Amino acid sequence: MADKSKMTRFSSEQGNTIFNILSRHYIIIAPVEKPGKGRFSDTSQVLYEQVDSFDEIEFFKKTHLSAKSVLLPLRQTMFSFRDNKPEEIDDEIRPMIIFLRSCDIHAIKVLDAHFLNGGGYTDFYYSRLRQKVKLFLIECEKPFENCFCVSFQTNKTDDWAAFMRKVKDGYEVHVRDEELKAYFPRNAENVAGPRFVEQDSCPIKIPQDIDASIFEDDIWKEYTLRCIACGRCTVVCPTCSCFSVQDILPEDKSAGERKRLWASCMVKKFSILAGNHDFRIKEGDRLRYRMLHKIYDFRKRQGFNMCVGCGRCDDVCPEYISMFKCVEKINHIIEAHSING
Amino acid sequence: MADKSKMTRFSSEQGNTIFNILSRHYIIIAPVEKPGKGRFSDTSQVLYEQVDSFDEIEFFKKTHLSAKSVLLPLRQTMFSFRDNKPEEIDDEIRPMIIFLRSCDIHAIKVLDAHFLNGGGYTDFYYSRLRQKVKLFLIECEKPFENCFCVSFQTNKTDDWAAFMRKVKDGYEVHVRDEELKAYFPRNAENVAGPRFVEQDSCPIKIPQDIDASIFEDDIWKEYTLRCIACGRCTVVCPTCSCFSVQDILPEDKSAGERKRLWASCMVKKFSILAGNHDFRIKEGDRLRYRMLHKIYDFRKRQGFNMCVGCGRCDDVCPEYISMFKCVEKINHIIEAHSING
Amino acid sequence: MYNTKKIIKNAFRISKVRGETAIRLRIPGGHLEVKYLDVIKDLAQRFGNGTVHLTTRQGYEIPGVKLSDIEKVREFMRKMIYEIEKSSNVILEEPEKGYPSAGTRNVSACIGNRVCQFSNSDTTLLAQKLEAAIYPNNYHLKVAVTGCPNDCIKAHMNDIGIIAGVLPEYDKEACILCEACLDNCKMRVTSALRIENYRIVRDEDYCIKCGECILKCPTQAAYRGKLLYRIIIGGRTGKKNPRMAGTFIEDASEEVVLAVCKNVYSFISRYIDPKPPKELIGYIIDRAGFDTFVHEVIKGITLNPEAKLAKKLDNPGYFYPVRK
Amino acid sequence: MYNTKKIIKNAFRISKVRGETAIRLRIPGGHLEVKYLDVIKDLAQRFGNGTVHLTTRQGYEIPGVKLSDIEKVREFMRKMIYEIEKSSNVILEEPEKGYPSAGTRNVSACIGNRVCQFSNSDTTLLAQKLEAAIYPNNYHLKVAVTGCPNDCIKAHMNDIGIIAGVLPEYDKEACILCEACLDNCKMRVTSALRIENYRIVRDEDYCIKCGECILKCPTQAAYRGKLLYRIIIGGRTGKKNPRMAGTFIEDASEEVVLAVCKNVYSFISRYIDPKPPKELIGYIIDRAGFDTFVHEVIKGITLNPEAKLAKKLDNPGYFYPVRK
Amino acid sequence: MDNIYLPKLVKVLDVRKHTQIEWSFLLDYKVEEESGRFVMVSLPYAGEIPVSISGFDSHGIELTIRNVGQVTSRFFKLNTEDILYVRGPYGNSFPLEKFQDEHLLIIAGGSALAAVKPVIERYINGHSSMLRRLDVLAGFKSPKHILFREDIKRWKNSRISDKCIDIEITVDSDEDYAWMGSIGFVVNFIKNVKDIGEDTRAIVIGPPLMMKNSVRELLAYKVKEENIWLSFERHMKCGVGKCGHCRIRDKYVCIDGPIFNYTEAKELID
Amino acid sequence: MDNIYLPKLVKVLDVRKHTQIEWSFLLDYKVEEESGRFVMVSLPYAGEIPVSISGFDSHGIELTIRNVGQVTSRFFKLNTEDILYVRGPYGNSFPLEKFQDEHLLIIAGGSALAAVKPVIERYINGHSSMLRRLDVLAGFKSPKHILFREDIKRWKNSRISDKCIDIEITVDSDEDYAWMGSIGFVVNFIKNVKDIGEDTRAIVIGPPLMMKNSVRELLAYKVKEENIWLSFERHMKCGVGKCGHCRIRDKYVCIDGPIFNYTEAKELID
Repeated sequence: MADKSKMTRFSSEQGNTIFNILSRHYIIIAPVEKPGKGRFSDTSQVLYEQVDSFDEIEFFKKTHLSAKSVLLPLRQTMFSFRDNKPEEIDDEIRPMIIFLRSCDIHAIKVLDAHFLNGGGYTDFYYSRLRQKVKLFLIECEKPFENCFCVSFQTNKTDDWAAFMRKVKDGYEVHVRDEELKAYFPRNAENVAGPRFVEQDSCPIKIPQDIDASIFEDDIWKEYTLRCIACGRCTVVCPTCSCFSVQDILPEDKSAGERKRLWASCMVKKFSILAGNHDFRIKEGDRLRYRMLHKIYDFRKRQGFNMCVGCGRCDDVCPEYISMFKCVEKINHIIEAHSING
Repeated sequence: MADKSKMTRFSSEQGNTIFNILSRHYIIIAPVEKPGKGRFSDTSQVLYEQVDSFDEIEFFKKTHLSAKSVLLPLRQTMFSFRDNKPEEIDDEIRPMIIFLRSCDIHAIKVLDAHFLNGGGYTDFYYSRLRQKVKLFLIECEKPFENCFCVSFQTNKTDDWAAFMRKVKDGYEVHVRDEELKAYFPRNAENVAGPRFVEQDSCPIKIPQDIDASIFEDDIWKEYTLRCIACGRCTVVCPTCSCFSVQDILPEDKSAGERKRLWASCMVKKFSILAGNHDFRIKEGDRLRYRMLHKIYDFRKRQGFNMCVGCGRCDDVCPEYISMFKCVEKINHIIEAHSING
Repeated sequence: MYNTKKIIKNAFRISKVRGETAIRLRIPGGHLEVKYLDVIKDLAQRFGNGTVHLTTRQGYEIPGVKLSDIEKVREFMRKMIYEIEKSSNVILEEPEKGYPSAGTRNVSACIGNRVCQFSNSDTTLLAQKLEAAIYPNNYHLKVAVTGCPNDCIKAHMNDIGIIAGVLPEYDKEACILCEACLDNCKMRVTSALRIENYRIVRDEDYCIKCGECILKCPTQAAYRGKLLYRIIIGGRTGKKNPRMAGTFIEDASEEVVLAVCKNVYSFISRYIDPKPPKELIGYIIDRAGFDTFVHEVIKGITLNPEAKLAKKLDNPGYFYPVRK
Repeated sequence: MYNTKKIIKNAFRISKVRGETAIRLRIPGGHLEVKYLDVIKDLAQRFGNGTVHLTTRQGYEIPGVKLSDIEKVREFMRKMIYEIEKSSNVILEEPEKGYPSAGTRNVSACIGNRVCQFSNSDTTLLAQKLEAAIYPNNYHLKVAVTGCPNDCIKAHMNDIGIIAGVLPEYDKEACILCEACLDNCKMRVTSALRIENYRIVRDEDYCIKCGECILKCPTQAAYRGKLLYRIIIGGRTGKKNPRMAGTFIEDASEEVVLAVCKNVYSFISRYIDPKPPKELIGYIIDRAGFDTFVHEVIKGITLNPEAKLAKKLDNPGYFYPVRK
Repeated sequence: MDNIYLPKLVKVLDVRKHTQIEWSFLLDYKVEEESGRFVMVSLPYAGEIPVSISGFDSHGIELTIRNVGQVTSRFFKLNTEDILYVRGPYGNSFPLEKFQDEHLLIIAGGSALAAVKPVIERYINGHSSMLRRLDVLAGFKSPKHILFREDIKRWKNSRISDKCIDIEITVDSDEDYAWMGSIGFVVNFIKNVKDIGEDTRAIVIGPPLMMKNSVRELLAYKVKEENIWLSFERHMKCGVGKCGHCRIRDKYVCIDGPIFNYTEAKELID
Repeated sequence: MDNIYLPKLVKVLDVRKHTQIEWSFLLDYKVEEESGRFVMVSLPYAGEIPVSISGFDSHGIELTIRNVGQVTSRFFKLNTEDILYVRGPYGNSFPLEKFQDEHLLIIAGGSALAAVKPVIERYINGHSSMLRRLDVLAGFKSPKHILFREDIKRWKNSRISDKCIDIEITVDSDEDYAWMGSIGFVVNFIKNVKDIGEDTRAIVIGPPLMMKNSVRELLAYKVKEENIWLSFERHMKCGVGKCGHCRIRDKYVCIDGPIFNYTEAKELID
């Protein structure tokens, strides 16, 4: 936990100076509210974007998309086919700072586990980016709608290079990372360290063990009637990381590239084989597949939950399908099964 | 005025018997309310029709059309052209009883004056029917909307063969006509004779003298903007009696007939000459022509007003043009003229 | 969190504002006793944002209602929706759950003959009878009743449009040849009248039964005969082929109108493509064919003698060009 | 007794019931603050028969009001109509006399983007701007605004229909080729999208700017660009030639929409046949010609660069056969 | 009771054609000579119209008819010996006693000349004993519209014998340049009438505007109002003051006219 | 850091055509013989797919490819000496140690036979020393779908020399009446396998339904769950447990499979 005495406070104007220097060395990526950029007309959206000042940052609203696109771009070039020979593209990757809430920092731990070590293979592209990233913690004064980070124990984190809080007319910051310390003033003040949410508005009970009996339950049929397989839950999820691969000729017809693109187990063709055999056609089955991964399957493999309780899937589902409600139903089934079976 | 002691009362059942006998000798024509027969859908209308019982008679509502159509049918055959020779059709004309309010009895006096003596000529067809008619007075307990009979002194009349009043479970009647007395019981009772309206809701001042200056006034231009020349005011008027003449071949192509049909000075072509010269094209001029006839021109010729104050023209005008208001305006003009001029 | 499909089926809308809904109220035929305005106002003030939207189908939409308040809202409006539907003889069996379905939309009607001089019928009353005949039903169907061919309710843009007409009767002996009917029919309608041998002759081939001649006749020589309806079908807007409804049955009686509207549902249920969320009847007829439609819809109906079935369906409109 | 023409001009109706009128209230854009429901209720209870009719143009009609009460009614509703119009920036100069004109009807609008996910604009707001631009005016004109080509307001049956669209922008680098936009456009719209070299290509010739691709895109690779309107003209029902509005200008800006609607009045005033009581614009264009209409209506307007003028006017519909 | 509406069957004795559309019919219908009156003429299915008597003859009356309507077109199919329905005569006649020994100016426009023709004939045939002087001003639309050419020639010839008769025929216009006489509206020729003054008796007959202008001109020449007579043409369906069409204010043209003294006529605003 | 996604350029040494749409490619790509593994094969713009190794050879590996998709169709344009992109091999292999001296029953459906072909070859080439008995049950849709005809002929011939080998080839149907062998689903021929029982080791490979039915039949013959192995085919984009497509519950087919013991496989519900 942050030591109060290590906190620093600076004004908005000072912040501009600090930012200018910092941004010579780091790309700074943080939540920004963009009016008119919402899906529906005349709506705004809170996004992760490169910012040009601290003041631009939206500290108080949950972002719609997570920051995972920084580490796993929606479309990422793997290599080019120049002269028909696969060849990595040597883009210079600049150091980055990402402003994240506790849950989202936990989400990066999930991605790390998967991409850096999972199955004995290291993902070259993820790793290359990840090394350049420093995490700036931002706090949640109270849980947002649909959040259940406490239940998933992602409400708190110590895994950050710096912590920053927006206050009236300025900022409070606690820098831990040695490299970064140089950029910030050192005027130790007696201000509070990061505050973490301590109580979910609706705590979620994470099932301990899930056997195959859950697969037969009618709830998935119900979800088949509700879910429209739009994939938004996976797109906004900070831990969903599936991808497809496509060879794409750029518009200038120069060397083609093999790229990876986000994929979603909720969307058609995810599990389709050439010859059109698909292993999960029904929406309910896809939802089950996603849901169990988040709360059980990943944990079985990696020892901790994939879901970080950020609630973005619930925020975004056009059908108001709720992760919370679904887990509740799974718990009911398990309970009923353990009593009857 | 009716003498109370001459009144007779009988029940509805007795009435049926009386009616049956009476109707062997007389066609009985009286106001009847006909549902669905209104101009607009799902509306009723109170009409003059031959009735089959006293109970059928609507004693309490003003009729839409007056009874003039009995004496001056809408289409009346004048003679036939059998073998190209004009020949009167010798329809037997049965004696008739018409139930009328005081104003409508006065209206018949207007028609009589016009058709029986006007200009030294007697109208054969009118006269033939008129001779067969006996008038039954019905009373108005209070003035109907738009009525102004008191102003025109048509609220009272003594010119009736009998008076009949509908009361609870029966009728009160006073028969004066000697021929008719035989049909009604003689049980002199102490009931009131016909009551007449004594006060108009809006008394109308009838202008005494109208000179040509009125013709130039702008009110007629205003009426041109309002009046749609539909002719309904003249159709419903109990004293309007203009007609056209047409030679019509019946559908069975037997001998053709010369017929007269109601005409209206409010309607196109009324005053048009062959060669299309029309003497009154503007609606306001037509309205003036009609209006002045009712309240002045007829009186000048016949010594009493044509208008009987029944208010049917006001009842029926789709543009809510009001006789009452028009006369009011005329009075204003005359007044202004007598002051200024 | 919320089962949107159930919410929508309950006639609530899923708003663009996350977590919000809009209450939709049916007012069959568009006529409402004002005592309900208190309830509507309370709904908007307690649960909504203090505004209402008057819909083009003559319902109310009360926006800005939290989805989390839906249960309270249902309870709050339970009595009102029960009573309003009851006045159309529709008994909501579980009014505490809100409307049982939303597919079949509020049956709308022009102001009708309670006020309008042109209307040949009490359109609100017929709308209410139709509501009783076809609601609740999950199939998407828009039905509108209009009092005359002026079609102020835009029945032509509905799946089923009912246009009230009147057979003008004519009493030659009351006709004074003023030609008001004739002139008007020529100017405003189809010039269906002519004079022949000093009487008005109405050409049945051209008369659209608007009743204007009756309105114009000063002597009421033209008067109201049978109330007859033109049933038009397949009107709609949309992103593929906006088109006007075309005549299905001319001069139908009220009984036939009600029976046809009921039967349309059995046609829909047999021929609808279950895939797109709500295939409109026009598209179903496109696929199934007009003959099939006619066969299915007039099944078991004895047409009144005046009724004339269209031989083909003409739905004038346009297609947005579709890339092949 | 009563000057019907003035009464009608004051937006009161002449009822079929003798001596009665119906109060007509304008609710531009159809959105109403519920505080006015009290006034409406009082009007109906004090002066009317205790009912209201919700009109298809999103106004209120309060029936059963005595013509003799009209002065009292005007006084009673003075404040409300002043305020409602003021919220559209229309200042009634003599609100105590009621509405100054009735020819230009209530500008109606679908529920719009205050609630509806499909709507590309705040239709009520645009309706209010239009009200400010064109009301009061005695020429008969029906204008409706709809938020997307679904056209729930049935703009196609209005003299002028405004259909809000959005230019979908596309960020290829955010597209994960899920094909949601593609499948949806094919199923529900015009199949204007295709995949070419792993990106979505939108065919401008087919895209109707409904914005559905934006709604469906999970990553918002498709996002909202310019708000563009399609102006359609000449829609109407009626007893001669019911027809749908046809495209006049595609992809117009809001400024152009407002300017065009204003200019339409000068076209009407120059070319209307003064004889029939209210010649609709479609008929005027029939007589004057579409080229004349275009010339008159775009006079003095600088079209936004995207705007495309139709070369000819297509008003699909049908004619009731007219006896020659 | 007499039925005033029942017409009599009358034989056509002769047809005289003045112009394409103006013919005179001599009818076997004897009535007292009262110039200015009219009869109601009809044929089955054609309808009935009022026609001024344009001549009194020992055989019967002459009617001059203009073929402008539904009814009249039927008359133009008639030949000698054919039957017409006639009733009347109706209306008043010119107050000849008022002209006795006075200067009479007759102004006629177009076919209205027919109605005044018996008056002219009367004076042409015996002028010196009856009038101080006779002026006839007759205007027609164009040379081809001129009626009663033979009669007019005869009237003009009578001038040679009687210096106190003046007959002026004018045409409104002469597009064919065939006309050798005066050109212009009749009203413009009033100024040429000799000795016009307050005692001049004037008959004005013709289209409404022509009558209005002529009267104005006459009054300008100080002709007294009570010395001017007009003959009104109105729509009539009965001829006997019942149908109402010809009423003007409290007067019926059919029974109170068609001839009105100007003092009366000036109040008759349609 | 190694980039696991970068393929190597590999030369096509030979192309062997079994059917219209099933060809084998001999690649100049030398790997350790581990039957059951797969490589990721691609061509620029065609995309990358996992392909089981159907043969190990001193020159390289053999891949048998069915021409059913966008990617594969591009391979069918390749000739000897052309270049393919290859990376791998990936995945696990058949647990040959568990078969040592046991009765092994291989049930293969359709082109899945390719993945198990190296196992068969291994035992055909040196059976007596390794197994108690080998049964191969291979089913194809119809006679014209039969793969590896030459190999099968060779395997069948080897039976003559080794009574403990049985090769049964069936077809689902034979519309052309050209087939002299067994007709019916492979599952129906399990009953003909000699000495089937709880100790029988079974490899089941083929379409999902065929695998499911075969396992049910094997269990009915008391074959122990832990003696049954299945090979899974799934959509794969990376082959190294990253792309997520082949995940089933907590397993990735690419790194935890493609071969799963039935005790494990039965829990793997898609």
